Amino acid sequence: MDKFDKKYTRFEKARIIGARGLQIAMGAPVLISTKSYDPIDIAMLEFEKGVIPITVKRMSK
Amino acid sequence: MRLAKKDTVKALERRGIDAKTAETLCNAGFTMGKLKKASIEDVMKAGISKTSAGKVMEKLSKIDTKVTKTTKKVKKEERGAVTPLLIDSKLKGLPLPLSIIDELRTYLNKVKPTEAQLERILQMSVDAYERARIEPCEAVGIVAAQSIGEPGTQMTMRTFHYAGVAEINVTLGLPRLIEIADARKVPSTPIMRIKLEPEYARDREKARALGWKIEETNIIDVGSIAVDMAKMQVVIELNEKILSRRNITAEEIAKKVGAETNLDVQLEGLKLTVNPGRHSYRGLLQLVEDVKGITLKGVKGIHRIIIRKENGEYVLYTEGSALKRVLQFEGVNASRTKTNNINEIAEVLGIEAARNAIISEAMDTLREQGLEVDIRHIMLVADMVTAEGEVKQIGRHGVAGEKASVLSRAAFEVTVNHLLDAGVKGHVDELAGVTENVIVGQPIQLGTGDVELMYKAKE
Amino acid sequence: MIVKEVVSEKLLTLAEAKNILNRIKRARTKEEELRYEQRKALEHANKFAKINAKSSRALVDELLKLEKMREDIAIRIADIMPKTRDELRSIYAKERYTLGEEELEQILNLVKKYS
Amino acid sequence: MYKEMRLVDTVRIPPGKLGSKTEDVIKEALEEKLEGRVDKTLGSIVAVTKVVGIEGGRILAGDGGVYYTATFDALVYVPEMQGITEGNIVEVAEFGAFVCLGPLDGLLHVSQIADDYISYDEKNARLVGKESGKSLAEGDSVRARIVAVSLNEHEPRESKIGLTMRQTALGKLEWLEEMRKKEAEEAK
Repeated sequence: MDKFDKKYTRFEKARIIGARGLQIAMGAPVLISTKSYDPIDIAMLEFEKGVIPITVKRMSK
Repeated sequence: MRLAKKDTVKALERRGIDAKTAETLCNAGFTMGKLKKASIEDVMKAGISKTSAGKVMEKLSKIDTKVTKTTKKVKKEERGAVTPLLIDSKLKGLPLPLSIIDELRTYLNKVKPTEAQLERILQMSVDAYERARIEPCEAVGIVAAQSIGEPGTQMTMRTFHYAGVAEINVTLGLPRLIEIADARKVPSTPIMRIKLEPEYARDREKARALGWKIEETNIIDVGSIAVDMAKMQVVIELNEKILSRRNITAEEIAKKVGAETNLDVQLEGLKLTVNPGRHSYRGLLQLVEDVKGITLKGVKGIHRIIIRKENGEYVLYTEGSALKRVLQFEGVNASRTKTNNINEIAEVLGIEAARNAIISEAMDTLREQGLEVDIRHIMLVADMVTAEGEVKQIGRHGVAGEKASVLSRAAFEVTVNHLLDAGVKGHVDELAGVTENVIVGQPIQLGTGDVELMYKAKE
Repeated sequence: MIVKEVVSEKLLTLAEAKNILNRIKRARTKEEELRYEQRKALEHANKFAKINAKSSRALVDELLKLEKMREDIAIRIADIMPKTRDELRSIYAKERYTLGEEELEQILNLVKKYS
Repeated sequence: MYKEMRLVDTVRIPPGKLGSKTEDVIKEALEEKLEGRVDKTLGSIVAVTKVVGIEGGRILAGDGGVYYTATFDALVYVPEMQGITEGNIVEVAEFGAFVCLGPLDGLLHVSQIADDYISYDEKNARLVGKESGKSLAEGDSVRARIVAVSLNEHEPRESKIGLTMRQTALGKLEWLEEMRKKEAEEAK
């Protein structure tokens, strides 16, 4: 989790994991090998490994 | 010589060595190459003091890593101590606000850490700052509102003796907080704390005299007033002692009353008679009232003045506030005189001063009740209230009422009027704020709602 | 409009449309075959396209050189390949202007050249 | 009249399809969304030919799908008023004949076939001219003019196109051929 701590605010983390979890729940291919079935857990694992293909579009200052 | 003398000097200066030292070095025949290999002693032979020699070596060695530095053991604080110039260059790039950078600069120059220490200090301060910073999209508004509102529920005091000054009582606690928020023109209990210039501050007599000069003096303060029905006159008996204490003479009073009422006034010793010339009783009574209202001396609005000695200097506390005029009195230290009438501060000292006043007043009120609220919440409110240049109320006539969105104003108060008015005028609501989005059921632009995600497929 | 924006558009002759439809048919046999409208359009195009795409475009370009000619009329002429003056006149029926004998002849000769 | 149009539209890629290549998935989604549909201003969208540009995959709150804005080329058929077209008869009915014009069909009302009294021959599903004896059956090729267009966006099959052949140089292609041959003999 800390690998990305500096990069994302907690809101961004929540949205990324949430959106990814929803995608997994709706049938998106899972990007890591894991035994767990819970979309949220899978999404969190993917986040830790940094493989989630979702980035944040920030308003340029 | 490979490098002409001039270039050596320029090169040395670029390395941060002052011109004089560079000159003497070159005259002694040092070129850049020789200098780098030379030791402190050689450099000193050229007639340069030990410390600046140390600096020269340190500058050259640090920037040109190839060279092996041969230095003697140098005094403790010299060991790799960073120069102010180095500190500045390091400080410039930091993502920190100016105030913190200034603070850091003075601290670092005083402490003179080694380079490694400098690096760590700066790193730690940046980390601490990053941790303290609120993340973007945080719902600061609602948090500030709760943080101020909740302590409000624990406030009980209505009025209380002003901190320390027994006689003056001033509204404190929740009513005072509301007063600040409502930006009332005049606070319910306006007071001023007038700090004095040095020669007044130490001399009790001068302070008292200044006090009497400032305090508003009316007729009833200096004597009694009565109506002489027979002669259709108003008779005022002046009290000798009070006159002297407030150092005001009967003649002055007579002249003042005469000027104000422009009727003929006779003065016999301490008796002052005013005959109106009109004959109606009502006119007479009216005259009495007018006379009572005349301000003989001092500033209108300043009713009572209390002198207190606070850590070695006399300070005047007043009931009533008239910042503009009081500041003009000779002997008043304008920069340290305070009033709790925020509106006056805005008029006299400008909106930024008013903003700071709001913050300090609110903080004092809360602290006085033993409640601790983070100053940033109050600052947010102060900013909102003073954002457009004048102190605006918070409620529906002020900040909340001026929001662009019709829906949120309607949801706040007087719903029907707003909606009707908007309908008539054909207002458009951009749905930019929080309330509107809640009403229409869309995600709000706060916290996770303000995050825009982009999916980048990894083939 | 069911799409967000129209960037540009280009008129096609029936022959060109036939090419595109055949290209799509070849590309799509892998996953799934054509949609109902596409199959219909393809059959129709195969049946009624009289010349190949390249020459139909050449004819249109040449027609456009004449005055009293518009791109949509040129395309229609390339699609219909009229042989008699009546057929050509019917194409111009709804136009504001009418064509002289020689103009008709000129167009018919061009059409003959490409048929 | 066929057109090649460069259009821009937004499509939603369902989460299930996120694994495969973005461009293909988007083309598929565009096909799914647009092909076969009819639009008043564009006409009948026959096919999406090529995806030219893709702009970032937005993700909305509460929806797992990914939204792309794509620029693409499409083949569109536009039935133009007063336009002359050729087509073959796909169905014959008592009130007239249906002519295939490409992706859409047009109706050739019985009164618009020829200057003759046309009756419906039930047995062999033909329309026959009383005096001229000309007949019109399924599969015949005709040349007609479009006189009415009413596109129905919600139900493309319900779009109605009115045709007529009661003008010079229009009619069954066979008839036109005969006319040409007769004129050629007279000219000799």
